[in-house]
Amino acid sequence: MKVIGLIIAVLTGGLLIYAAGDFPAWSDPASPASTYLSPHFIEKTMEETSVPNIVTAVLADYRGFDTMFETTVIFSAGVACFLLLRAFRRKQPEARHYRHVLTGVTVRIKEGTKLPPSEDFERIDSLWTPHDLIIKTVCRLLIPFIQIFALYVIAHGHHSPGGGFQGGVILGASIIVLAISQDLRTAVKRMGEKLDALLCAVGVLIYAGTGALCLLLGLNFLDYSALASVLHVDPITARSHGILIVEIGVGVAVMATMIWIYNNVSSKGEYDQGL
Amino acid sequence: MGDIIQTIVAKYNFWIYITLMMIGLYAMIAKNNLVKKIVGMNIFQTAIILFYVSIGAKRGATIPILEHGHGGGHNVVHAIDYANPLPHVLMLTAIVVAVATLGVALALAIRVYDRYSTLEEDEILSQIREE
Amino acid sequence: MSLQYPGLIVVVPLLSALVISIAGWVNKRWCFPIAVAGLSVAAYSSVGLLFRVLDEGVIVYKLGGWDPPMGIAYYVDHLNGLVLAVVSVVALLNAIASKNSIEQEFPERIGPFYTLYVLMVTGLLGIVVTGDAFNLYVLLEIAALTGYGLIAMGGGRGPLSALNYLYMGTIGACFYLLGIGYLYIMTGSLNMVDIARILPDLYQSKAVMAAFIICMVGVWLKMAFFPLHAWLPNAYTFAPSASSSLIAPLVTKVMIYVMIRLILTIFTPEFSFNILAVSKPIVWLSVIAIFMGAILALSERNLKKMLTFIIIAEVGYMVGGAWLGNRVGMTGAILHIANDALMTLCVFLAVGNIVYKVKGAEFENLQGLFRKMPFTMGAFVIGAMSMIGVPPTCGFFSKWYLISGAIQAGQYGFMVALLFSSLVNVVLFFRVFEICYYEPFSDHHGHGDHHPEPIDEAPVTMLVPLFIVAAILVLVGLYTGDIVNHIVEFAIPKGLV
Amino acid sequence: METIVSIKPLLAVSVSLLVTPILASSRAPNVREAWTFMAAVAKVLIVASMVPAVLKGAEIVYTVAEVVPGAAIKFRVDALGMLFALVSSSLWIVTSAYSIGYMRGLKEHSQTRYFVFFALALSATVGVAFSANLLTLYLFYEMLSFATYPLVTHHQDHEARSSGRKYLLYIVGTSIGIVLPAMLICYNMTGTLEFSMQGIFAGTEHKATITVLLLMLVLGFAKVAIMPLHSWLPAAMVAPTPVSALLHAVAVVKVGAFSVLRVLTGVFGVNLLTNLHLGTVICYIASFTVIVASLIALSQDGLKRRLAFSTIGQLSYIVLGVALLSPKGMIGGMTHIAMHAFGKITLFFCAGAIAVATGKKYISEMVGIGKRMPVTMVAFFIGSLSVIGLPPTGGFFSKWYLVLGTLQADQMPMLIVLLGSSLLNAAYFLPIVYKAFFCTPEESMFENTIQEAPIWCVAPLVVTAVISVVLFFYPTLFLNLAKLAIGG
Repeated sequence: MKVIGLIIAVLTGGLLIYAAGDFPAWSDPASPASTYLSPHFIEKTMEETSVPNIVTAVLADYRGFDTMFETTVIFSAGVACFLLLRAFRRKQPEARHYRHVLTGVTVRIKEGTKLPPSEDFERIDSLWTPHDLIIKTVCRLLIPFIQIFALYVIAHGHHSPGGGFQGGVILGASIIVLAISQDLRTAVKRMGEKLDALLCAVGVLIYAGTGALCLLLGLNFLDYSALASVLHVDPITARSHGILIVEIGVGVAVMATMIWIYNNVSSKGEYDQGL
Repeated sequence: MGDIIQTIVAKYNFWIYITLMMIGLYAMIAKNNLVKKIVGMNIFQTAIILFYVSIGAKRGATIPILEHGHGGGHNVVHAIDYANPLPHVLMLTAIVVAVATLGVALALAIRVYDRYSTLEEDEILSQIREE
Repeated sequence: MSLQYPGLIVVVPLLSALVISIAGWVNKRWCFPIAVAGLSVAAYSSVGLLFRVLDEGVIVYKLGGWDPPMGIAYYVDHLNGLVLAVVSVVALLNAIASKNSIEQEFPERIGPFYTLYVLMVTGLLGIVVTGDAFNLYVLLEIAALTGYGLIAMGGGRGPLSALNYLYMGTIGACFYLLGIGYLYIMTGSLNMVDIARILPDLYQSKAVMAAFIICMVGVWLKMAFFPLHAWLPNAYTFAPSASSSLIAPLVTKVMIYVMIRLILTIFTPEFSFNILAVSKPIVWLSVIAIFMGAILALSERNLKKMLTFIIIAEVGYMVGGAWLGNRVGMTGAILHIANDALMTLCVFLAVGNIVYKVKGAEFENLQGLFRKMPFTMGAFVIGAMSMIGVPPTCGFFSKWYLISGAIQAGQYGFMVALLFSSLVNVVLFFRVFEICYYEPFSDHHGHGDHHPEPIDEAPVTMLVPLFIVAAILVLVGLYTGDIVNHIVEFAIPKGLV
Repeated sequence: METIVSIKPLLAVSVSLLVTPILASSRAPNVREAWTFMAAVAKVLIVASMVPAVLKGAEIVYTVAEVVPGAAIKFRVDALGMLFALVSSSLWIVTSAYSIGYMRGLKEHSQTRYFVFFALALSATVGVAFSANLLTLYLFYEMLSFATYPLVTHHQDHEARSSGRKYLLYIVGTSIGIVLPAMLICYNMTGTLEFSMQGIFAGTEHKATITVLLLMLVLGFAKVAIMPLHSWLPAAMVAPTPVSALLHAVAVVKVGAFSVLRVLTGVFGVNLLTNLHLGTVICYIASFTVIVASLIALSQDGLKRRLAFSTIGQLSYIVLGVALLSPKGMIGGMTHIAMHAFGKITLFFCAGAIAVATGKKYISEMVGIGKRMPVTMVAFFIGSLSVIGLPPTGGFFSKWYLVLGTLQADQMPMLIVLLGSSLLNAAYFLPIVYKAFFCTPEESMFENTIQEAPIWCVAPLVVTAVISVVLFFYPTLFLNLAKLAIGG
C-alpha cells in the first residue's frame, strides 16, 4: 500500500507541477483571477449592496447561495454525527463518582444507584478529575466576554473581518470551554441537546427562510432587495440588512452545530462523561 | 539557470501547496491507522485551501474591506488596491466543509472503534476475515 | 409560480429537511408526511420545469438576482431537466416505499434519518441544477456528507464502509475542487457557461489540461469508475435498505451527469474528444470496468452486493458511452442515466422488500421467494429484465444506443463488453431466480398443491411504489423515441456528430 | 399495395396479455380456464377477421411506439405473418383444452402459473408473427424465451433446473450474443430494420459482411434448432406434454423458423441472396441438420425425445425450402409451418395422452397399445403420415412443393436429401404404429380393454388429426397465403 500511495502521490504531484508552469506568478496583479471578476466586486460592492467588507458582501449576497449550503453542510454534519453516535439506550456507568465540594473527598457509588441531588456533592467523571478551582473560575469569568466578542464579530461583519461563521464558532467555543473546564453535564445543562438541535435547524431556517421570503415577495430566491418593502428601506440598504439577517442565522447555526458535534463526539453520544 | 530559479521563486506558493497535498494524499492512502488517514485528509484539504487563498493575493494590495463604512464611502475605488475577495469567500466554504467532514469522519471512527476496539486497518481487516 | 420552479426544486426540500429536523423533536410521526410533501413539491416542480424547458429552451434562474458570472445562476437545459425529473421522482418513490423499513430498522432515529434523506436529495438536485462550478462542489459535499451518515446507519460493517467511502469521496471532491481552482486561476470565472466562453483561447494550456484530468479523476472516484471503485460495494451493501435504495440509483448517476456536464458544457466536445484525444484509452478502461464489474458480481453470494457490482459495470457503460465521442454514444449515456437510475431503484426496492420480510439478502435467504413474495419478485423480474436489456424495458434501448455508438465509433471492444455484461447479467439474475424458484427442491415430482407456502408479502405501501417503478421501466422503454427526439437530442450540442 | 391502419394486430397480440392478471388472480380453476378459453377464442376471431383483407393483398399496420428512428415497435400483418398467426392462435384453443385434461389428469401443481405463462407465450408468438421489423420481432422473441422458461421448468426439480439452464443458455445466449449485435450492425449499416421484399441491404456491396450477418442471424435465432444449436430442444422435453406440444412443436420452434424466414425474405431479400449465392450455403447447413436429426431420432427410445429430434429435422425443411429461393420451394417451406404444426401437435398430444392414461414414456413399452387406446393411436398414425408427407394429409402438399422447389432451383442434392429424410421419417414413425396395432397377444403389453385418456385429452388430438386430413382436401387457404407471401 505504501508503494502505491507513493506512486499515486508522486504522479499527482508531477501532474500538478507540470501544470503549474502555465500559472501566473504569485500575487501577479495581472492574473486572470485578479482581473476578471474581482474588479467588479471591489468597485461595485459598495454601490450595489452598501457593505464595505467585500468578502462579506460576496459571501452573503453575490454568492449567498453557496453560503446557505455551507451552513447546510454544517447542519448536515451535525445531524449525521447525532444520527451516528447518539446512544438512545444509555448504558448505566459501572460506578459513579461524587466529590464532596467542601472537603474534596471523593465517593464511589456502585452501579445503578446514585446520590440524591444536593448542594454538597458534585458528580465527577472519574476518580482522577482534579479539583481545579482556578480553571473553573477563570473560564467562568471569561465566557461572558468571549460571547460578547462573538456577538461583536457577527454584528460587525459588514465593516471588519468577521461574520456569522467566525462569530458562531466563537460562540460555540464559549460553551465548549465550559464543557472542558467543568464537565459535559454542566454544559449540557446550560445548553440542552434539544435546544442545540433546534437552534441548528432554526439557524439554517433563518437563512433559507429569508431567501424564501424574497421568493414569496416576488423576486428570485435570496434577492434581498425584495425585503425593501418589509423593512421600509431602499433596495440597496435592504441588501445590507438582508446580509445581516442571514449572518445571524449562520451564527446561530454554526454555534449550535459546533456544540452539538462536540457533545456527541466527546461523549460517544452518551451525553454523560465528556473528554 | 537563472530563469528556472526565477520561476521557482515566483511560484513558490504552488510548490508549497503541491508538497502539502502530496503529503496528505500519501497519508490517506498509505497510513494504516484510520485517524492518521483523517489527519492526512485534513492536510490534503488544507493544501487546497492554501492554493486558493494564494490565488487571491495581489502585489501591493490590501484586504478587501473598503476604508469607509457609511457616509464617506463614495470615493473612487480602484480594484488594483484591494486583494481578490472571491478566493477568500470560496475558502470560507471549503473550510466549513473540511470541518464538517472532519466531524463526520471522527464520528465514524468512534463507531468503528466501538466495534473492533482498534483503529489499525490491518487488524480490523483480519477481524473481518475471521467473522 | 412556474417561473420559480428552479428555485423551488432545491429550496423546498431544504426547508422541509429543516422542518423535519425540528418536527423530529416534537412528534416523530410528522417527519414522514413532511418529507413526502417536500419531495412531492420538488418532483412536481422538476417535472414542470422539464416541460417548460421543452417549450422554451434553456431557463436561467439568477439566485439573489445577480447576473452571472457575478452571482450564482441555475441553468436548466434539456440535459439536467431530464436528470432532475428522474432524481426527484426516484427520491419521492423511494421515500414512500421505504417508510416501513425505516420504522422497522431504526424506530428511534426517524427524525434525523429523514432530515439527512431529504438533505441528500437537496444536494443531488442542487448538483444537477446548478450552473456554477463551485456551487456544485458545495452541493457535492452535502450529498456526500449526508450519504456517509445514511450508509453508516446500517450497523455492523456499515461505519467502516462509510469511513472508507468518506476518504475516497473526500479525495474525489477535493480533486474536483482543485480542478475548478485551476480553471479559476486560468479564467478568473466560476460560472460554467462563462468558463466555456473563455476557455477556447486556452485549449493549449497545460494547466487547463491538468484541470480537466483532475476534475475527471475526482468525478470518477465519486462515481466508482474502475479502478477507483473499491469503496462502493461495501458501502452500498451494508447500508440500510432505505439508504441504499436512494444512494445506489442516484449518486453514481448524478456523478455521470457531472462528468457529461464537464465534457459537454465546460470543456466542450471539441476539447474533450479532439484536442485531448484520450477517448480511446478511456473507452478501453470502461471496457475493463464492465468486464471486472460483471466478473466480480459473479463471485458474490449476497444479492445486494451482487447488485453493487452490477452498478460498477453500469458506470462503465455510461463512461464508455460518453467517451465514444459521437452523438449516438452520448445519447446512450444520457439515456442510460435515466434508465439506470430507474432500474436500479426497481431492483433495490425489491431487495428492500425482501430484506424487510426475510431479514437478509444472502442467497440462502432467498429460497422459495417466488411463492412467498410473488408481487415483489414480479417487479424484481422486470427490473432484472431491464438490467439484462430485454425489450421493451428501458434498459434495452439505452444499450441499443450505446452499442450503436460503439459500432459507429469502431470501438468493437466496447460492443463486446456490453454484450458480455448483458449475458453475465442473465446468468446473475437467473441464478437468483433459480434459488427463489426451485429451492427448497420438491423431493416428490411436484404433483398436486400439497402444501403451498402461504403468501407473505411486504406491506402495500412498499409494493405500490415498486409497481409504479416497474411500470415506468416499461413505459420509458416504449417512449424512448420521444425522449430521445425531444429531450436528449437537444441536450447534446450541435457540434457533436 | 393497400395499407390499412388498424389496431387489430395490437389487440390480437395483447388479448392474451391482458387476460393474465385475471388468470393470476382467479381462485377457482374453472373460472381461470373459462377465461383462458375466452381469450383464446377472442384471439382467433381477431386474427381471422383480418384474413379477408390479407387475402386481398392488403397489409394491416399499427405503430405502437416510435422507439428508435427507423425501427419502431410496429405491427404489420402480411400473408406470411397471417399464416403463422392463424396456425398458432387456433392451436392455442386446442391446446388449452388439452392442457386442462392433462394438468388435471396428472394433478400437476402450480396450474395457475402454468396458464398465465402459457397466455404470455401466446402473446409473444402472435407478436412475432405480426412484427413489422426486426426490432419488434426481437422484442417478442425475447419475451417468448422468458415466458416459456417457467413452463419448461414446470416441475421445479433438479432435472428441470438443468434443462432450464440449457434452454436459457442456448436461447438467450444466442439472442443476446449473436442476434442483437447482428441486428445493430444491420441497423447501423442501413438505418432501418423494416422488413421488405427487396430487403434492407439493397444497394450495399459488402459481400463478406453480409455473409457474416446472414450466418449470425440464421444461427442466432436458436429456436429454429439448426445444428449445432439444437440440443436445448430435447432437453426441454422435461416440460409437461402440452407445453412440449404447443411450444416445441408449434410456438417456440416455429417462431425460430419464422424468424429465419423473415430474415431471409425480409431483411436480406431473395434477390440479394440469389445474387450472392448465399441461399445454397443455408441449404447445406439445413440439409445437414435434416439428415443428422432424422438419424438421431431413429435411435431414441423416449417417445417425446424421438418427436423432438423429428422436430429438429422438420424445422430445417422450412429453412431449406425458403433457402432454395425458388418460388415453389418457398411456398413449400412456408406451408410446412402450418402442415407440420398440425401433424406434430397431434403426435405430441398422443404422447401426452399415453402418459396420462398409462404412464408410459418409452417406445419399447408401447407394444400393443393400439388395442388399449385405438383412437389415440389412429390419430398418431395420421399425424405420422402428415409429418412424413404422405397423402391423405396436409403434410403431403408442403413436401410436394418442397420437392418441386428443388427441381425448380436445380438443386439435385437437396432433392436427394428430401427424399432420403422422408424415408427416415417413415422409418422412425411407422414402426411405432405397426407395433401398436399388429402384434401377437403374447407381445402385447396391455390388456385388451379399451381405456382411453380423459375426454379433454382425446378430443383435441382427434380435432388436430382431423384438421390434418382436412388440410389435404382444402389446403388453399395456406397455399394462397404462402403464394401471396412470396409476392405472386
